[in-house]
Formats: sequence, C-alpha cells, structure tokens
Amino acid sequence: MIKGKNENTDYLDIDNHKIRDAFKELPDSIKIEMLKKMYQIRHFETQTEQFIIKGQIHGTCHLYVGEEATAVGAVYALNKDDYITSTHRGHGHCIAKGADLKIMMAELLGKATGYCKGKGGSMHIADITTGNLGANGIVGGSIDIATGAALTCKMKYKDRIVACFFGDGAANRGNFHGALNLASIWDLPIIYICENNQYGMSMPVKESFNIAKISDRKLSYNMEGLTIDGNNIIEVYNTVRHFTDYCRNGAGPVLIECLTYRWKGHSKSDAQVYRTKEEVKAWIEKDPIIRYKKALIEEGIITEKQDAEIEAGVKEEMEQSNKFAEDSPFPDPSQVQEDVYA
Amino acid sequence: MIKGKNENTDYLDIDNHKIRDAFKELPDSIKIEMLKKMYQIRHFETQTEQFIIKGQIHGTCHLYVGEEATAVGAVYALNKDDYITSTHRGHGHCIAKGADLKIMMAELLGKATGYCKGKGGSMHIADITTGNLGANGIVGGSIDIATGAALTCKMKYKDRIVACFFGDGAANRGNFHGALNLASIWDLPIIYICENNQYGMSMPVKESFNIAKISDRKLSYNMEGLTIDGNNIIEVYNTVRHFTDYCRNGAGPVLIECLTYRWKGHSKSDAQVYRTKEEVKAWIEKDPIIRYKKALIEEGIITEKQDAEIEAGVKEEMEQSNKFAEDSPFPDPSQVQEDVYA
Amino acid sequence: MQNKREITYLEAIREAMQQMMRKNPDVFLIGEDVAEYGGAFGVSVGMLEEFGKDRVINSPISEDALVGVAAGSAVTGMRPIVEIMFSDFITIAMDEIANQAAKIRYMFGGKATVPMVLRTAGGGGTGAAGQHSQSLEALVAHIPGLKVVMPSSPYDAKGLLVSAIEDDNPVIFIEHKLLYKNKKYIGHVPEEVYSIPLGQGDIKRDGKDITVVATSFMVKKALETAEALNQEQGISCEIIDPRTIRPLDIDLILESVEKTGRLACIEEACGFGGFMGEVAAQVAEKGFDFLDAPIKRISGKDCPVPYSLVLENEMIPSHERIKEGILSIFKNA
Amino acid sequence: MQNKREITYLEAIREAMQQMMRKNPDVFLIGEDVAEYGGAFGVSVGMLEEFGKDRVINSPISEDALVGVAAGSAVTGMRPIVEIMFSDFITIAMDEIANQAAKIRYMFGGKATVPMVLRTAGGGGTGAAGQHSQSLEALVAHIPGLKVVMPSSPYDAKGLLVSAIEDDNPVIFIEHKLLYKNKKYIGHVPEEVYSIPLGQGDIKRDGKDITVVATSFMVKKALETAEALNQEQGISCEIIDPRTIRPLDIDLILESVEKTGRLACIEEACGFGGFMGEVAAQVAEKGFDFLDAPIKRISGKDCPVPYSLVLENEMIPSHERIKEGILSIFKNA
Ligand SMILES: Cc1ncc(C[n+]2csc(CCOP(=O)(O)OP(=O)(O)O)c2C)c(N)n1
Ligand SMILES: Cc1ncc(C[n+]2csc(CCOP(=O)(O)OP(=O)(O)O)c2C)c(N)n1
Ligand SMILES: [Mg+2]
Ligand SMILES: [Mg+2]
Repeated sequence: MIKGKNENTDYLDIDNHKIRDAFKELPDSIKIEMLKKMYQIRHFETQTEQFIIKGQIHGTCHLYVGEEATAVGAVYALNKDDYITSTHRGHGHCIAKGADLKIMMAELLGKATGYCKGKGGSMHIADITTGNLGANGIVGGSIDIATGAALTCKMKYKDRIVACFFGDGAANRGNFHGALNLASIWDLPIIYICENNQYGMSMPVKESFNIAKISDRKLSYNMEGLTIDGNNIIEVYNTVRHFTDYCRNGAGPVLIECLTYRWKGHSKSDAQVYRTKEEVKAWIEKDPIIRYKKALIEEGIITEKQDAEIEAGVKEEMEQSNKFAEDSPFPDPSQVQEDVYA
Repeated sequence: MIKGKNENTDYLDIDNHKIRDAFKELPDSIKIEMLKKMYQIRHFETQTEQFIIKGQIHGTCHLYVGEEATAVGAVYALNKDDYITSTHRGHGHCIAKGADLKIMMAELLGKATGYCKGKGGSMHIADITTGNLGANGIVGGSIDIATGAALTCKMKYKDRIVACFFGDGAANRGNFHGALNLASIWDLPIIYICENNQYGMSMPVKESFNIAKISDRKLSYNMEGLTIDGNNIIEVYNTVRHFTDYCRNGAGPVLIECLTYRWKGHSKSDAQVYRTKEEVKAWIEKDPIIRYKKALIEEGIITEKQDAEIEAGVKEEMEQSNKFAEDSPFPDPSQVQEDVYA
Repeated sequence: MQNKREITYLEAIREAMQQMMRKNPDVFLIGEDVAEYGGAFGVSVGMLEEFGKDRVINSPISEDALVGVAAGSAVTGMRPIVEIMFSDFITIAMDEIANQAAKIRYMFGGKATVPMVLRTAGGGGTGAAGQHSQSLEALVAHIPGLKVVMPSSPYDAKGLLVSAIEDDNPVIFIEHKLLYKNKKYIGHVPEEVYSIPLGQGDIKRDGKDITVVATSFMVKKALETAEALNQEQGISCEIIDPRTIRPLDIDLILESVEKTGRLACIEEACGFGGFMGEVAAQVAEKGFDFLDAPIKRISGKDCPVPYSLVLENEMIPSHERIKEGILSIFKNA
Repeated sequence: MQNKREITYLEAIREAMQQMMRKNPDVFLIGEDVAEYGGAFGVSVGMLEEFGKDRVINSPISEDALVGVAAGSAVTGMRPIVEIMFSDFITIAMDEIANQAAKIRYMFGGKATVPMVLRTAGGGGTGAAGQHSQSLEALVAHIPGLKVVMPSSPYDAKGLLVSAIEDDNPVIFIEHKLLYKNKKYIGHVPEEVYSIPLGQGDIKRDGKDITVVATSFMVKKALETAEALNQEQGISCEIIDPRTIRPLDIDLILESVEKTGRLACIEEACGFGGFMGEVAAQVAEKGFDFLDAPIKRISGKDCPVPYSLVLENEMIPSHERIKEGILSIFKNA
C-alpha cells in the first residue's frame, strides 16, 4: 500500500523523493482519529447534499466527497497552531483542522449560531481559533493570504508554518505565480497543497495545463515539490510531515500536488456533461476511506466492527449537528450591517 | 564572436539548443541596416536625455541605451507584418520595428504631430501600421495583449506571429503566468522575449527571483525556451529567427531570455544607489553596438569609415527629428476629449 | 404568432451571440466553462455544438490574462465576447479593463480600436455571499473609454448585446442572475437581429408623480412596487431604465424629473459611492430647479452581501424598502 | 521654536511610519523599491537603514500577490504598510483589496481583523499619462469594509497615517504626488506622535457664501482660488476637506451648506461616477432644503489623463476652471 518502500532504509520513495515513513510512528489513537475525521467529512457532505436537495441551503456548496485523504492526511501532519487556508470546496479542510460540525452546519443553514453568524456561508467558513484562516469564494484567493500568514510566521511565530490548499484550477491564477515567487525569494515556511481533482469546474486539467505534473511549477521558483497520491492518506501524511520539518527549519516553501477526484458535481447545479460515468466510477473504486480503513484493519489497529462503530458514531454526531443547526435561530435582520468594521 | 559554433554543422549551440546560423545568409544591406537601427536607438535616447535635462519633456522616460541588440536583433528576425508589443522602455522596439524618429520625438515633446497626438507620450507610443501594438506603462501590461494578438494570428492571419518584449521585473507579474499558460495550451504563435537587464527599477534579479535563468519558467508551461546573450545581436537574431519558423509552423510559444543591461538610470530621477559604478562600467564595455560594428568590419562588410558615415547619418537624421519635433505645434486643448471612443 | 414570441433573458442573450457569430466570423466567445458546460449559468449552452471549439473557447481560471487576451485580439481585428462568470471577478481583471482596454485608443491618439464585449453576471439574491453577489457597475462606469450596459428585459438584452458586439469600443455588459431563467420575466423578443443604441434610456412605465430611475433587476422590483403604490396610494411612478449607464441618457431622466418634480434612484449596489450617486448628482446639477423634494436613493446597504437569506433580503433593496423610500419623498415635500 | 517645525508632506508621511514602527514591532513596510531606492517618490528614504531589510521589504512586481500577502499577514497579527507605487496599480490588486481585505471580517462573522494600510500615490500633473496619473479613489470608496484617506497637508498626512496604522481595518491611504516635496505646501507638523480620527473632516477655510468640498491636491487649488475669488469678487468660500472619504464626515458638509446655501465639489478624478457624485447626492438628499442653487461639480474631464502638458492642464481642474465653476453657481442662483 505504501508506494516504493525502500529496502533496508527508513525511507519511502515517493515521486523520487526520499520521505520518512512517519505515519508508522503515530499512536494508534491518532491513526483512528484520522479515520474518524474522514468519516466526518464524508457524512457532513452527504448531509449537506441532503439539505441542498431539500432546499434548506440557500446558496451553493462544493462537496469534498472523495478527497478526504488529502485534507486529513495533510492537516494531521501539522502542529495544532500551524495555519491552514482553504478554498470554495472547504468543508473538508475545516473539519480536518478541528471545526465543530454543529457550528459548520448551522452556518450552511444560514443560522445565527454558525461560524460566520450566517454572513459567510459555505464558501467563507473560517475558524481562526483552530488556525483555519478561511475558505475563499475566489478561486486561488487564499494563495497570497496564506503566503502572508507564512510571512507572519517568519517574522513573529517562528515555530509555525502554513499549509495552503487550492485546486488545480487555482494553479493558473496570476496570484499563484506572484505568491509562490514571493515565498521562494523570502524562504517562507509554507506548504502549497494543490488538490488536483482533475477538473476546474468543467475544465479538465489536461486542457488547462500543458504539463504532466502541476508540481513541476516548482521549477519556476526553485522550490521543492512533488506529486503524490492524494487518495492515499498515509502517503499524504508522510509527505506533508516530511516537509513540515523542512519548512520549520527555514528551508523555504514546497509545492505538493495531490492527485484526487471529486465524486459529486462541481456545485449545486452541474449536469457533469464534461466527464463520463465510467471515469467517476473508476475513481469511486479508489475510495480513500475504504483504502485507509482496510489498511488499519490489515495492520490490526481496528477491526471491521470497530470501524462500523466509528462510522456509526459519526452519523450520530451528524444527527446532533443537524438538529442543532435546524433548531438554531436565523440572524436578526438588524445585524446586517454589523461586523463590517472592527 | 558567435557562441558555440558546431564543427561540421550548420548549427550553433546556444544554451543547448541547436540554432541555425541564419544571420550569415542575410544580405549585407540588411546587416548594415541593423547597425544603423542600433545607432538610431542610441542617438534617439541620447537626444531624449538631452530634452529631459533641458526640461522639454514633461513626463518621464525610460531609456534603452545598452540594450539595442535585443530589440534590433529580434525585430529583424520577424516578418514585416508580424506584431510586436513593447514596454515602458519602448523606444528601442519602436524604432526597430520601423517607427519614424520625427514622429516619435514629437510625441515625447507632447506635440500634436506625435504618434499619439500628444496623448500618450513615451510610455504609450504605438504604431499599428508597422505592427507595433504599443508600449505600455503597466509593467507586464502587454504580455496578455500580445497573447491576444497571437490568438488573432492563429484565428485569422495564419502567417503572422507575435514577439512580446518585457522586462525581468514583468516576469513576476500574475498576467505573465496566466498568459503563458494560455499560449501554451492553445499553441499560440508567440515569442516571449524577456529582456533581463538585471534590475526591475532598483530590485536586482537575484533578489526578485530564486532561479538562475528566467527562461526556465518555460518549464511551467512545457514550452521551448532558452537564455541568450542579449548584447550579441547576431545571437539574438539567430535565436529569434530560429523560433519564428517554429512558431509559424504552429509548434507553439517560446520564452527567450536576453541578458542585457541598461546603462542609464531607471527613469528620469534615479540616484542608482542600488548598483555600483564598476558594474555599470563592466557592462558598458560590452557595448552591443561596438561589438556588432567590429564584427561587421572583421567580416569586411563595412569599413571604419563607412561605420562613421552611418553614425553621422543617424545624427543628422536626429537633428531633423528634433527640429521637426520642436517646431511642431502643441495639440489644441479643445482636443482633450477626442479619441476616447471610436 | 411568430412576432409575439416570448423568451427568457438568458435565451435572448444567447440568441444575440449566436446571430452575431453567424453573421461575422470575427466574433467569438471565450470564458471559463463556456463550452461543454455552457457557462456557469447556461447562457452559452449549445453554442459549442454550433460553432465548434475554435469559436467557443474554454479558458483556465485566469481572468486577468483572459481579458488581456480579449483586448489583444480585439486590437488586431477580432471581436471577442469574453464571459467573466461573476461580476465580482472583474476585480481580478481590473487593470486589463481600466488601464488597458479602456485607454488603448486614447493613449494611442485614436489609432486603435478595441471592439470587445465583456459579459458578466452581477447581483445577489442567490445566497452566494460576499464574493459572488456584488453589483460593481460603479467600478467600470467611472472609467472613460468603457461603455457599460445593464439590461433588465429580454428585449433590451438582445438589442443591446447586438449593439455592444457591433460597437468598436470595449463594452461591459452586466447581466443579472435572477433574470436569466425566471419565467416571470420572459418577454417578447423579435427573431431577427435588431439593435438598441447604447446610450438610450427607456421609460418602462409612464407616470406623473415621481421619476424612478432603476437598473437591472431593480427595474423589475420598481415596476412591481409602482403597481402597488398606484393601487394603494394612487401614486403614479414614471420608471426609467437607463439601460446603459455609460453613456448615460441623462436627458431622458431630466425630462421626466421636469414633469414629476421628484426623483428616486434604485440600485442593488451599495449606495455609498454607487452609480446612482452620479444620477442624483447630475439631476442636482442640471435639474435642480425641477425638484420639489429631496432626491432619494434606495440602495444596497453598506455592507458586503451576506449569505443567510434573512440578511441578504435585508441588504438588497426589497419591495418594501423601495415603497417606503418612494413614499418618504412625498412625506418630505 | 521647535513646535513650529515645518516639513513637507512626504516627510510627514515618513515620520508617521518611522514613529509607528519604532513603537510597534508588528508594523512593517513592504512594497516595490521601498528599500534602497526609498520608494519611487522617496517617501521611505532612510528607513531601510533604520529598520533593516526585515521590516522594510522590497517586493517584486506583483501587486496582487503583494496586497494579498499584506492581508494575510494582517489577519495573523502583523500590521503591514504596503506601498503601491502608483494608485493606478491598485487595479491589479483589486480582488485582494475589495474581495479579500475588505470583506474578510464581515464574511467571517466578525471573527478576524485586517489591520493593514495600503499607501499609494495618486493624481496627475506629472506628465506620466493615462496609466500613472489617475485619481481612482471612487473604486475603493465604494467598497464597504475599507476606509479611504486622502490627506492634503503635512499635518493631516501624519495624523491620519498614525490613525490608519492604528486602525484595525484595511485603510487605503492615497497620497498626492504634487504635494510630496513642494516647498509651497510645507506645513507645521508636531514632532510627537498624534492622530487625527478617520472620518473627521476639516474646515480648511471659513467662509459664508459657498461651501466648497475638495480632496487631496484640489484642496490647495481650491484654497488658492478662494483667495482670488475673495479679492476679485468678494465671494467668501468655505472650504471643507473631508480628509477621509470613507467614512465621510457628511455632517460637517451639511452644516456648512446650511450656512452657505451653495455647494461646489472639486475633485481631480473624472467626474462621471467620481466620488464627488456621492457628496453631491448626499447633500441633494439630506441638505436639499439648505440649497439655494444647483450643486456644481468641478472634476477631471471625462477622458484618460493625457500626456502633453497642454492637454493635461485641460483635463485636470485648473484654478481657472474652479473659479468659473464657483462663479457659475452665483450666476445661476
Ligand atoms: C477567480 C474565480 N474565477 C472563477 C470562479 C468560479 N469557480 C468556482 S470553483 C471553480 C473551479 C475551481 O477549480 P479548482 O481550483 O480545480 O477547484 P475544485 O473546484 O476542482 O476543487 C470556478 C471556475 C471563482 N470562484 N473564482
Ligand atoms: C504594474 C506596475 N508596477 C510597477 C510599475 C512601476 N515600474 C515601472 S518600470 C518598473 C521596473 C520594471 O522592471 P523590468 O520589467 O525589469 O523592466 P526594465 O525597467 O528593467 O526595462 C517599475 C517597478 C509599473 N509601471 N507597473
Ligand atoms: Mg479541481
Ligand atoms: Mg529589468
């Protein structure tokens, strides 16, 4: 399951990088927690979809189903006080970084108890207390913001680093270029994590890029980088973990491309004419949760039964979150002009 | 003088590219004309500096002295009906592409007879009739415009290509990234010519980039590219000429970096604290005009005397241009709101 | 009857593009997801099939380069229609719009033309929150060299888009998301190509007591409110839709104010620094003597567009707020 | 006498930055050529020497990323001052300014602050033509979440910049190139740190016949014109400099108009959709009954800023045009 394990060494060979297998050193409790987080994301999104269908969500949502390994693997490789920035497809990052499902769901339903008091919705959930600097409705919008956070780390919080998530589509934005260049000339402690889920809305990566690996854009900035299997949480964990040390030691920024796939349509209304059912099916077979679960069972860390219990627990938690969200009040219209200025 | 001439072949080895020595096939008259263009640029700029000192130029100007080989070498490799786009440091490109010195100088003096009727000045001279789509006051501003012109070529004028000049500083702009990506996925016939004159205003290339060669940014777009001696007009000519065929055949865009140097301050007011006199001196010793002139004399194409005559002729032409510009009337204030709309 | 055909706003826009693309091979459509997907709102659905991928071109997500490319292609002889998915994203291409496309002609001394149309979807009401719901027409209306169009009906949308495509200047064409498919707002649109001059306003409702200037979706809300006001209070509103806000048909507005003596301006955008400030200011300058009462602007509240429906409804001018605003003018006088 | 020290506008700005950077290690300066070069206009000359390259940071030419980086550093606890060389280039960073920095706090439900200052040089008169001479304050003034400052004197510049740096919101601080070094416009500036509240206008000249609202360099032209008008025609102008245009001290303006009954608005920006439209509209709404004559705006002409001096002088409001504009109000009444 782990790609290219080198004989007689502690290192894995991932995309020609020597990466230490740090995952194996994790306590079982954390390994299990990571599985639970993946289930939380999966079920949060499934529930969100239900609310959309039932018309209880006013705006649109971009679901992270199928990409869970990337967010969870990467975030678990960080320290608690490290920062992340997220995207329009942000629920996964947010949950991985420790957000409260109740408060998230309340936000999606536009309630006063939500993370943004109903002002932001799906595309703007942030949780500064857990180091989540926010989703962003502008594709690539958080790339330079994350880079600024990395500048703060360099200037002020020298033990912190930043993980910046963004999509393949975002890697063509102008600010991607400007920001990666700044990070490279200033040696900022930031890990750019490009979630290549094969499409930017309807635009296939093979049409919007002329290169085989998005991570090769590291060459424009002389930074480290590689392309990994974003559906393999252990590979994601190990790779990001490897580079957290690198960044924290001041060696500068890194560009990691995680190959993954979104199972659902781009947003609320997507007829998905741009891809085939077969393609989707093939990727569903690479379900990152099932793969990870199997690995944990194989290694004897959990049993099938325990796995079922974990999932059941998450479902139960979702029930409570839904109830909290549905029972919560809407914001008072009189608050509309609050929070514009500090 | 010509780098890496391969024994037994017709090819030159420039930055590991096999480039045909097309220069040697040029008729002498063209070779001489190229020298004359370089003198025109040099003396136009020298004269412009005089007008600045005398206070006859209202705005600022960015002088091209020292970089003549790049503009002339590149433009002479194009067909007459190919397009170019230029920069804030645009006099050189403009003259190379065939602009009339009189009309240019009139523009600098803010006269009604200038290229822009006094509305644009140094940073906005364009001459659509000679295929010069214009200087641009926004650093990098013409990169995407040039790319659009290349799209027109692909759609409509299939035998034309575009040469897009810009500085090292511009290669960090976001639109550089977006435009080169577009050109690469659409295989547009465009040659991006980065004039690396070592500084963007006061910012040294070695501080604003973390890579040794700006042309390596080709790797982000899977395009061809290389770094050449921008002070060697023969190398510039051969390289650009090589890639004009490549582009015209639909093989897509190219990124060429020309190493050169600006002798003068960045603009009107520049104390040049960011560089040493020694550095400037070392580059002045690589004067592209003297190098080319010597080569022509060595090859017996001109004599010292003929060279002196050419330069004298250019000086005489400048006298006339100055006179025309100085004698020309200012625009009538009543015309200020003309030309806003077609 | 064929000439009473009624279609949606979205269909009208698509038809204008299709007909102009059939007429002129230089016209093409370019933007994110405009091909297979048919654009985020489905405006270009079917156009890929008719015109092929050389004329209906998907772009990666780089609005700045995209608009620059459109400008460059326009300067060299093409007539691009570039679609920017949400009008909020014109901020990304603002240099290309305001410093390049708008100024090229002038700076070059009149020696170039930039015949491009930038189509984009503005406005809120969709729960898309702060970065996908703005009405940013003020940002482009301020820039000389641009023309700015904001159609409120299928008929206007088609006729104005035809003019925009035929125009030799860069035109920013701002559509409204809530108008696209709403059957309530379908309208008669002739099948043949016709054009409405840019710079010509339209009286959407005759009235005598007050002039109401409104743009885009607010025209609909104003019309609906005017009916209520007429029935409930006997107040007769004259509703003017400038249709193009640059150039602005100020004469039409002034004539109306001369008749009514009162002016209300309704816009979805945040009021502060919004476009209706320009309308109000021009009337306060040129039509001051016509005015019997203070001018009243009814605008989006001064905050980003919020997500939650209850807040969004509060931020964007509602029928209620429009009604109260208009009534307040009569109370004041 | 020490407390009558007179310095230039540029020196006042530099002093505010220096003093705030000495006080608070979280404050830093970042921008193109701000280090060795001292900024394109020399505002930060000497600051690299004092604060070192970790706090006076040169940026490559990528205004979008630069402003985004500033916003990101502000959200996480720094207080960046980012210099955008010419205000024309804010268009490049418009997404970061308007969609990110301005909205982060609101969209996050009030759970973040973005204490950053974006300093930039606006205005024409330098022969730098269309892309280096604009007055684009209207673009930012329209965006809730931003504050926008346009100081016209050394005293105001220092006090307002101190406030801007202390403010927990993104502040756009627009300086004027012609004020930087002109000895004619030096003024008294206390050496100690002091602040002027954002949102407080200032009466630059008392008068009784007409209220003249002007911003930035136009305050100087208005003052000079007012002297001439007083001497030549006996007209007494009250000149109000809002100093911050968002938030706008409309009360101060209304009080003055109540007294004078007349309003002229003077701005260097293109008039159409310009900020003074907002001022005029607000007075036409809230101060209508005070007005004895139509409001008059005197603005930049509706074209890009041209290069040639003769044209540039025609485009930008001149003393002559300001005078005629003011006089026309009296003729009209
Ligand atoms: C600047 C910008 N352009 C366009 C959009 C519309 N849009 C939203 S998501 C999306 C696709 C993003 O693709 P990618 O970055 O690969 O992320 P993914 O949705 O695949 O996770 C687009 C075009 C946007 N929100 N922002
Ligand atoms: C977008 C933008 N940012 C900043 C400037 C100010 N500026 C003018 S020229 C220049 C340096 C440009 O460097 P480079 O691209 O290397 O061209 P060079 O001047 O060296 O020829 C700068 C920063 C500008 N005109 N446009
Ligand atoms: Mg994607
Ligand atoms: Mg340079």
